[in-house]
Order: sequence, then structure tokens, then C-alpha cells
Amino acid sequence: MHLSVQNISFAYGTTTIMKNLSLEVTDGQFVSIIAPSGSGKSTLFYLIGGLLQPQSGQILLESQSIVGKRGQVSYMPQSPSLLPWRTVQQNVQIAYEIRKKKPALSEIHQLLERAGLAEVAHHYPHQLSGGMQQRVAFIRTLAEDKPILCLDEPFGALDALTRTKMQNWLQLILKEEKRTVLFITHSIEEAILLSDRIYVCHASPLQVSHVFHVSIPMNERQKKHQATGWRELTQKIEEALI
Amino acid sequence: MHLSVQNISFAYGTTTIMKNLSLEVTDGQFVSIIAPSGSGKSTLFYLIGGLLQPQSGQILLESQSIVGKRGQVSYMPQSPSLLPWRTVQQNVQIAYEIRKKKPALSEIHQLLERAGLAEVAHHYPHQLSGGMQQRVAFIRTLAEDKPILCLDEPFGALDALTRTKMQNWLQLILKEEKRTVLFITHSIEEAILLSDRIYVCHASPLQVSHVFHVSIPMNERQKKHQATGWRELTQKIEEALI
Amino acid sequence: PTNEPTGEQEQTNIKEVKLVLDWTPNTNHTGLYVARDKGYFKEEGLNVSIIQPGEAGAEQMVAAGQADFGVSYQEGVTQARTQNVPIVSIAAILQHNTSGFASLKEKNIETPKNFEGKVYGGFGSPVEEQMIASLMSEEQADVKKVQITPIGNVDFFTAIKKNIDFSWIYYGWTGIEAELRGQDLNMIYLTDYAKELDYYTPVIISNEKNIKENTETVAAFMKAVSRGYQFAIEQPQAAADILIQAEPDLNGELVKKSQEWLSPRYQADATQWGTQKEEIWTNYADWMRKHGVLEGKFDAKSAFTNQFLPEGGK
Amino acid sequence: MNKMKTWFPVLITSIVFLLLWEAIVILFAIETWLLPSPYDILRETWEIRDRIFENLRSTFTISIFGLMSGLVLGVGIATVLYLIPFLQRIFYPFILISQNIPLIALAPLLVMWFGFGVGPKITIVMLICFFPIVVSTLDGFTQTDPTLQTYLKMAGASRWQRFIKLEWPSALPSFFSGLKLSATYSVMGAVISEWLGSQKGLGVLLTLSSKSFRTDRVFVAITFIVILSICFFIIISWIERFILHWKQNP
Amino acid sequence: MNKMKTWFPVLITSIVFLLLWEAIVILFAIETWLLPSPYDILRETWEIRDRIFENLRSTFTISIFGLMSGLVLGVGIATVLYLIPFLQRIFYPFILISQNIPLIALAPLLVMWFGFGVGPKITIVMLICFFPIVVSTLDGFTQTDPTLQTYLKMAGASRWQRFIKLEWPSALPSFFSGLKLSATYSVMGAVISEWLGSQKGLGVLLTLSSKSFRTDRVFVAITFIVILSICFFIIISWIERFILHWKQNP
Ligand SMILES: Nc1ncnc2c1ncn2[C@@H]1O[C@H](COP(=O)(O)OP(=O)(O)OP(=O)(O)O)[C@@H](O)[C@H]1O
Ligand SMILES: Nc1ncnc2c1ncn2[C@@H]1O[C@H](COP(=O)(O)OP(=O)(O)OP(=O)(O)O)[C@@H](O)[C@H]1O
Ligand SMILES: [Mg+2]
Ligand SMILES: [Mg+2]
Repeated sequence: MHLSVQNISFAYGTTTIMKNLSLEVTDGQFVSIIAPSGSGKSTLFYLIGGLLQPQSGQILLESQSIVGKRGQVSYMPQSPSLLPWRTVQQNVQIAYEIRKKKPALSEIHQLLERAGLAEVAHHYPHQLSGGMQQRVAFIRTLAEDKPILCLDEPFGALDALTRTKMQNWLQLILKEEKRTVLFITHSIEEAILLSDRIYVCHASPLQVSHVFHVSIPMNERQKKHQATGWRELTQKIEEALI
Repeated sequence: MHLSVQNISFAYGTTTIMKNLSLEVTDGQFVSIIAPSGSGKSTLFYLIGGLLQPQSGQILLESQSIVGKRGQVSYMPQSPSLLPWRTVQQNVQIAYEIRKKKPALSEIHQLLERAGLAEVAHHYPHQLSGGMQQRVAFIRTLAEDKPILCLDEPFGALDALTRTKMQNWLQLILKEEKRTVLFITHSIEEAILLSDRIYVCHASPLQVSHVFHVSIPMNERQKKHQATGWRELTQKIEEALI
Repeated sequence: PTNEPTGEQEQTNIKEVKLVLDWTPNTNHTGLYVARDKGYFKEEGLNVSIIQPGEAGAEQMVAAGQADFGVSYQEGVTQARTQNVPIVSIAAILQHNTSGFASLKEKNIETPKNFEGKVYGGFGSPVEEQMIASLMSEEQADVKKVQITPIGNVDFFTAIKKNIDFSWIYYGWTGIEAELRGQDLNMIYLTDYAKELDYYTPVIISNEKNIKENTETVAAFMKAVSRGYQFAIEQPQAAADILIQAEPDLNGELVKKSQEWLSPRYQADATQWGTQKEEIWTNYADWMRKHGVLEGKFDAKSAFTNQFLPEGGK
Repeated sequence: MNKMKTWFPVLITSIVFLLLWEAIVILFAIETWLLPSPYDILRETWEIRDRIFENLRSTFTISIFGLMSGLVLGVGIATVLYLIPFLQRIFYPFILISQNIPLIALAPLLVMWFGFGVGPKITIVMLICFFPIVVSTLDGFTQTDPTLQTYLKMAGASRWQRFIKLEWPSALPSFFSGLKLSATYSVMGAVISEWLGSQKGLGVLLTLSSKSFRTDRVFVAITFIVILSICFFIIISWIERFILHWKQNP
Repeated sequence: MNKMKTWFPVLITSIVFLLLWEAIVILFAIETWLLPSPYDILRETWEIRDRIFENLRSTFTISIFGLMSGLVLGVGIATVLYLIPFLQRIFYPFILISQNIPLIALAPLLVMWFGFGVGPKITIVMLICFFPIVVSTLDGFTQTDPTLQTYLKMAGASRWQRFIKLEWPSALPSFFSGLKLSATYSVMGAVISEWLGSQKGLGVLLTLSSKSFRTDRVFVAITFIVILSICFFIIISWIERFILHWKQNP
């Protein structure tokens, strides 16, 4: 699954958000985007997801234009966006319903289990903590089962421990199923931990300023600061951001 | 402003969330809480804020019980909770309106300016990015102007840069006005950077497992990993969490 | 499947007929109920259902053929015919107009002259003012000195409690109710002051097509109805009981007393119950036209017929 | 226990209200034909108890069928107009018109089309009932959370899926508020529809009693109209609470 | 430009509808007294144009004042009942009762209290109009986002502040849907109230015309009833759009 964003421009009314932005995500790659708050990251996802249309430029998935086409990518929104009248389990189910697939309950339960949500499977969203809601949204996105995943700050409200758990889990899934991921995060650490490539952008308009290839081997990354090259990369990215 | 939480217990229905939890925040201190997702941190704030009442135990502010008393602390919720029909500026204004204080427009503008929101002062929340909404919620809390601040993951959705900016700004304000802060975060780095004391808790029920005093001098902390003692403390907290 | 001839087979000869009333059932309708419940219609081979019309009167339904017969009043038929609504009056239920202007005894309104300076509670029809003017002009009184306040659907008794001095009622119903309540009324009958106001109210109507094409049915219907009213004339108490039986929600006391008052007035001085005179139709239409409450052409001859009365109304 | 807590104040207030009424009628010597006292009404109810039942049944039938068909029509129209905004622009005025045609003009036409049976009566109740449902449900659709819309759109949900899984559940609270209005109006609608020529029904009882100056019976009829209408309201509130149970705080 | 796009289809459809009507009346030779054609109605409107104006003004006055007082009453009752749930439990049944008392029973009492002036008529319209507002607004209050409630409570907002600054704005969309219903009913309410005795008004025109078989005039009256009612509806929709402008997507 090759995703190619080519020279897109977009404006809300008269406020230009992006101008000739280009990005590439090659098959099986994990690509992170780090950019200032309010720079247009979520907007970029809306464009890729077909919710909005760029004023100019192309968005190609496997060389096919997906401009204005919805349902091509699995998307996790920044705010959990759970349906308040559905329990946790039913909220995950909706991902199957949209594909008109009979949901295998065991499958859903396995997902819930892995995210530590088995106990609250029959709770309503308003009975969950912020972090739990985010986890539900995350597994719902996994359940959408599209070849490319667009994750908008998936681990934003999670504590360090749960976060590490979820990150490991994500890596595990990616190893098994080899999905392509476009990942928005504001944590440099998280970006290095998970990515093959990191786009650092600046705002107004949103524009890629630096691209970093993460060459630290996967099995070394767990060590974080102790891993060779970690600290240097962190510093470089921090500098790129300023 | 001395806040003392003494042996409180609380349950949602039959699910016990906390049992005999005790905490202390002494005057002018900055205290952080790190705990797993869904462990009851937000619930603790609801108890302190008087929204919920503990089944047993006491919550004292300057030796006065504030159990069930609202409006004693400045509170920033985990989700931005902005009124959708008010512009950014009007949303900040509400903090003054609740205190029945004529809001000084210049004061609001100064706050907005500092949070980088001056340009969107007349936008509605749905026109803001997630991070911007969080910033609005943050300055609204500052505008509430109570002696004690309860912040529930204030910088959760902010990019590293904006986050650093906001952190610095928060420190600045605290230096100027000397407010007492109870701070929920899931970032160990952020906790060390800002706190005098860090409570690490475990869940079911929420219970303080470790207390760390951060003795790194303020002016050294900007260096983060380079600061003496930083790395050791980080490691200790990480271990405490597991 | 073959339909076995059953005992009900012969009932196919029975003709279904619908009759729409002008108002809620009252003693004006007694003859109709008698004819139905004593089986007079059955004997003529008719099965009559009596329908209450509510707010939308009977005339249009009869004209449109939704109902075969209806109860109306002369003014209604006159107005309808000028608008080409093809209805025809086939019998006068009461020979004389029993309506008039009623007031409480203590108001001392004994002749139309006393209307001056009083408040009239009307239902908003332009005919009313002309009516009052007609009566008053007999005594050289000025209608301009009467204050007309519309009271709409508010009943007489409520109205006279609230600054209304006199109102237009049918004595046979509202007047009798006043008697029952022991409320003394002064009654000024229209017929006592203006002959042309002695119009037929109520009347039984049918539509032109029915009259032309179903002559037998109409004749059979009227035969039964005549018998019904004859019975009501002869045995007021029994007739009243039939009405009460049929419509138990009516005020039984009122029905009985009203029936007693009304029974002798069905036929009154006429040779036979139900006959109508052309001059009455012409006179009232002329009066209406003179007072500007009738537009369009009106032919009295075609507005009514006596042909369906037993012996043709002779 | 909780039930009793809910009903007790209503009961007390009702009793106080009735006593007050009785007292006022007695004290001011208000005549029965103007305003009968609760005792008069009760006694008269007992008097005509047999007939009330069949009148009640007749009105009940008309109102329940009218309400049901109004419900179906209302939801149908709201759905179509919401999903096809073009039709909404075109037909909204006509729906408004439907609420402004007085019975007096409608009656002859309805009788023309449906005769004197139960058909035109149910039609009238339906015409009264569908309107609040359409207006409320249409407004309810606009209450949909745009964040959730965004998610479902991005997930590739079809228009119909979004409608069924998101917009319709979002509109439910408003829909129920419309339905409660309709239910309240359905009984009065049935009473009014009985003016279209009817033998039985509370409307007939009402008119006959009123025209023959039996105010006590008028109030008996009203009492049963009110009871019927409150029953409808309560049942719908129950259904609402059952369906929107996720809204209840734990 | 945008305006034209909105109005054009309505215009076209209306014209098509009127033409169809005209055609049906001509083709089936339907007589005027049964169903007048649009042309008949237009001609008659011109004929009685002078009288229509004063009738219209009278009905307009009643309906606008009735709607206004219904609005005030409705909002007031909804507020009180929402803020004091105890009162809601007690008085909700009585509000339902108010919607089930037929004019026939109410008229004498109203006349006793207010005489024959414009008072009882405005009261009737008010009684019709306040109800949808109460039901919708009360349901609207329950639409308040609990997250926002949590914030305001924690911030120490008083009950009244929460009501004014949060619950009331949250209920506004529902309130408007109730108000639109009320506005639609207000004109018919005014027409009906004119049965309580009136010299002028579309209701008077309607009854008189109907009684004298001037079906064309009946339809003239209906036309103006409909126009008045649609005007109310449009104006309220404008106000709604103006007040809820933050809901519009940019
Ligand atoms: N209204 C409620 N009813 C029942 N259970 C609830 C309710 N609100 C919260 N809970 C439960 O209480 C627990 C604590 O919730 P809380 O929101 O306090 O967690 P938290 O520590 O703030 O988590 P996070 O860091 O993810 O925000 C969770 O397990 C949640 O499922
Ligand atoms: N509907 C809208 N109308 C007008 N402006 C909008 C709208 N939505 C977003 N914006 C503006 O577009 C810019 C980009 O928003 P976006 O949500 O894409 O930012 P983001 O990069 O995702 O930020 P964050 O990391 O804080 O979520 C912001 O400045 C915001 O104010
Ligand atoms: Mg974003
Ligand atoms: Mg929380």
C-alpha cells in the first residue's frame, strides 16, 4: 500500500492551511508526523480520508486517486468519538457493521482483552476514563482492517505504562499483519520508538521541513536513551522543531 | 493554601475506585500524580472539586473541610469542555462571569496572546485544532484565579514545542503568583520538569505507592537529561510504575 | 366458492340510506328517530343511519351525494341554491318559526322598541342585524342604538350572565331549558312582528339528482318520516322516550319538556305535517335580498317540493 | 419505594386541587351548568358508567390508530426530507399548509373520499399527529455531534449507515419530544374528528351534553379525554426512558 | 443568488401544484361549492380585498399576542419546572390537562372571567402555544452535555449560572423546534378562538362563508391563514438561524 500525497493545497475559507505539501508512505512503512499544534495535521488526515478535498494537488493510494473517496483508510480521530449510546463492545462492532461484516464476537473480545478493556466491555463511554475511551477508539480503528492506518495522536491521554503496553501491542500487530501506518504524535520519543521515517513540519502553511530516517534496529529501541543513536536523533528532531 | 486529602474512599456503584487514599499538597507546592489510565485520577479531582463526595474520609483546604463544596479550586478538565456557542474569548470570559467579576478584556487578551491564541480569539471551538482547544481550556482555568490549581493532563494534546512553551509559561506564572498546583500527567519528563513532589500511584483501588521529591534545581531542569539526577529519577519512577 | 343463498338474501332488497342532521340530535328530529326505531323505515324497505354532522353542515354532503337526506333550514337552502348547490327542501319539520329574541324578565324587553340601548349577543351573521332592524322598524325604533356583541359559540345562559341583554334562541330548546331552570324569559318571536320572517326551520332536504332518479326511495323515506312525526304529534311522551333511548346522552328532562312544547307545533295549522308554501319561500328570499344578505338568483319553485308527502301535501 | 416517592406528590396535589375546586364551587355557589364540582362529575360518571365505556373505546380506537399512522407518516416524512434536502425545501411549505386547513374545509373533502366511516377520522388524527414528529425529528437530526459525523464519514459509512447508526439515534430525544406532543394531541384530535359524523365517542358525548346543557356530563367526557391522553403520555415516557436508558446517570 | 436557489424549486412546485389543481377542477368539472379552483380563489380574493385586510389584521393581532404570551408562559413554566424537579412531578399532569380541555367547556369560563373582548381569544391562543414550547424546551434541557456540566459545577457556577450559561443555550435548538410548532398552531388557534364571538377575523370570514356556501371565500380565508402561518414560521426560522449561527459550518 503506497500512499502518495502530491503538492496539495488547502484553505479553510481564506486561511491557508497547507500549500504544495507532499508526503510519501511506502508499503509496510511506519511514518510519523510531528508538527506544531494547530498547524493542520488533522486537516491533512481529513484530506487523505476524503472528508475534505484539496484545492489543488493529488492524493494517490497505489497510484489510484483517492481524492474525495472515503473509507479507503482506517482512521483514528484525535478525540475518541465514541457513540454515547453504544457500549464499548458495540462501539467496536460498528467498524464491522460499516463493512457489512458479521462481527465475530470472539475477535472483538480478543481485541478488548489486549487493550485491557475486557471488564468494561458493557460499559457506556461516559463511564470510562479519558484514557480508556482512547483505547476503545484505537481498537475500533484496528477493527476497521484497512491496509493503511491513519492514527491521530492515538496514545495522547495514556499514562506511561499503558502507553508502552499499547505501543508494544501496535508493533506486534504490525509485525504480524504488516500494515502501513501514518502516525501523528507530539512525542519525539514515541516517534523514534515506532517509526521508519519521521516528517517534521512547520506551520502556516503546513510544510515538511525535515525528514528523518530512523535506522536504530527495532529490538534496540526498547532501551530508548540507552540505544545507540537515540539521543542524537532526539536532539536533531528537537532542533528541527525550533 | 494547604490541601490535605485524608483517607478517602470512593466507589462508582459497586466498583471501588479508591480506598483510604491520602495526599498532601502544601502551600506553594507543585505536586504531580502519575497513575495508570482508568485508575481514578479524574475521579480524585471530582472529589476535591466537590462534584462527588467520598464515602469516607476528609478533604481539607487550610484545615477547612471542602467535601462537597464547589468552586474552591481552579480546575482544568481532561477534555477541553469549551462551550460550543462561545468564541474563544467568550469561553475564557466565563471564568470571570462565574465569579461575577467584570472581565478586563485586556487581561483576557494578554492571556490569549501568551497561549498563542490571539488570532483565533473570535473563532468558535469547532474551528480550533485539538491542541488549541486544550490551550483555551488551560487559560480559562488560569483566569479562574483560585489559590489552588487542579490540572488534569493540561498539555496532553500539545506538540513538543508548544508544550515546552506552555510549561515555561506555567512556571513563570507560578513564580509570579505563587499558586499551589495539583497536576495529573502521564509524562514522567513533564512531572520531573515541573514538580516539587511526585506521587506515583497504582490502581484498583487508587493508592499512592511511591512519593518522590524532586531536588533538581529549577534552573537546571531545562537541560532535562543532561541535568544531574534527572536520569536516575526517571528510572526510579519508571520502576515504581511497573 | 359458491355463495349459498341464505336468509339474509331477501335483505338485499333493503336500501341503505344516510341521513345527516343539522345539529346535535334534539326534539326537532324526534320524528326521524321514531321512524327509525319503530321500524317505519324498515317497512318501507329502507335502512336509515342517522349521522351527526358536527361543524360541517349537512347541505354539502347531501348535495354531493354522500348522504341521501339531511336536515337544513330555509335560509341555508336559499343561500345554497344561489350558489348552485343542488339541494331541495322536501318537508318542513315545523310549520312556523319558533325562534325569537330572548331576554331575562328583569330586563323588561317586551317589544322590539325596548332593544334600544341594549346589548345584543349575536353569533356573527349579517342576517341578525337586519332581523333586528326589521322588527324595530315596525315600531319606528333605531337599530343603531343596539350594541351588537358577537358571542360566537358561547351558550345563551353564559352570555346573559355576562353583560349581554338579549340573544336569538329557539324557544323549543333553549327556552324550555330556561323554564327548567326557573329562569323567566321575555320572548319576542320573529313571527309576531314580521310575516316574512316566518320561514321554515328546520326542513328536510335531498339533492336534485336523488329526487329525479330515486323518486320511489324518496317517497318511501318521506312516508316513513311522516308517520314518525305523526306519532310524535300524537304521543309526545312516547316519542320523547324513543329519542332519549336513542341518544341517552341528551338531557332527558329537557327532551321530555321540549317535546311536549313542540309536538303540537310540528303540524300546527297546516293541513298535513310537512307541507311548504311557495309564498313563504319567496317572501323570505325577497326579504333577504332587500336587506342585502342574499347574492345571486333564487327560484323559489325549484327550492322545495311537496310531491313526496303522502297525498302530495294536499 | 421510588415509585411511591414519584407518585405521592402528584396524588396529594391532585386531591388538594379537587378539594379546592369543590370548595370554590360550594362557597361561591357556582351553578352546575357553569362549572360542576368534582363531586357532581363523579356522581354523573357513575350514572352513565355503561355508556362511557363504549364512547371511550370508540375514541381510543380512533386516537391510537391515528397516532400510529401519524407516527409512521411523521418518521417517514422526516427521514425523506432530511436525507433529500431538495425535497425538504420543496415540501416543507406544504406540510405547514396541512396544519392550517380548518376542519370545516377539510371535512366535505374527506367525507367525499372516505365516506362516513372511521377512515376520515383516523386521517384527521394522523394529520394532526404527524406534524410535531416531523418538526421535532428534523430538528433532532441537526443535533448530531459533528465529531461523530467526521469519524463515520472517514470510516466510509454510507449515507444510509450514517443515518441509521448516528443521525437517527442522535435525533431520538427530539423525536420523543415530538411524539409526546402528538400523543397529547391525538385524543383531542379524535374528539374533533368525531364531529365528522359519528355515533359514539367522547366527542359525541361532549357535544350532545353541551348542546343539551349538561355541563356535568361535559366534564365527565373531559375527564376521560384527559385520562386517555395522560395514559398515552405516560406510556410514551416509559418507552422513551427504556430506549434512552444510556442517558441515565449510573 | 443563494436565496434564489432556495426559493426557485418551491416556486416551481407551487405553480405546478396550482396548475394541477386548476386542471383537475376543470377536467372533472368539480363545482365551485365543492372545491373552487385556484383561479376562482384568486378572483374572489380580488373581489373582497378590502374586507380581507381587516379580517387579516384582527386574526394577526390575536395570534401574535397569543403566541407572544404563550412564549413567555412556556419559557417561564419550562424554566421553573426544570429548576425545581419537584414542581415538575406535580404540575406536569396539569399541563397535560390544559391541552385536553375542549373549547366547548373552556368558553363559558373564559367568558365569565374576561368577557367578550379580545382577552379570552388571546388566552386560548396562549394555551395552545405554550405547550409545545414547554415540552420541547424541557426535553432540550436534558440535551446538555454532561462534560460541560461537570466543568461548570467544578468551577463553582451557581445553579442559576449553570442554567443561564449552559442549560439554556443547550436547550435552544429544541426550544426553537417547539416555538416553530407553536407559531404554526397560533394562527389556527386564533381562528378557532374567533368562535368565541368576533366581528372580524379570518375565522369569522371562514364560518360565515361556509354557512352561506361560499366555498371560494372559505378557501380565500384558508389561503390567508396559511400565508400568515408560513410567515410566522419563516420569521422564527430566521431568528433561529441568527441565534444558532455558531452551528453553521463555515
Ligand atoms: N460515571 C461512571 N460510572 C461508572 N464507572 C465510572 C464512571 N466514571 C468513571 N468510572 C470508572 O472509574 C474508573 C476511574 O475513572 P477516571 O476517569 O477517574 O480515571 P483516570 O485515572 O482519570 O483515567 P485516565 O488517565 O484514563 O483519564 C474507570 O475505571 C472508569 O471506568
Ligand atoms: N472548521 C474550521 N474552520 C476554520 N478553521 C479551522 C477549522 N478547522 C480547523 N481550522 C483551523 O485550521 C488549523 C489546523 O487545524 P488542525 O485541526 O488540522 O490542526 P492540528 O495540526 O491537528 O492541531 P493539533 O495538534 O492541535 O490537533 C487550525 O489553526 C484551526 O484553527
Ligand atoms: Mg489535530
Ligand atoms: Mg482522567
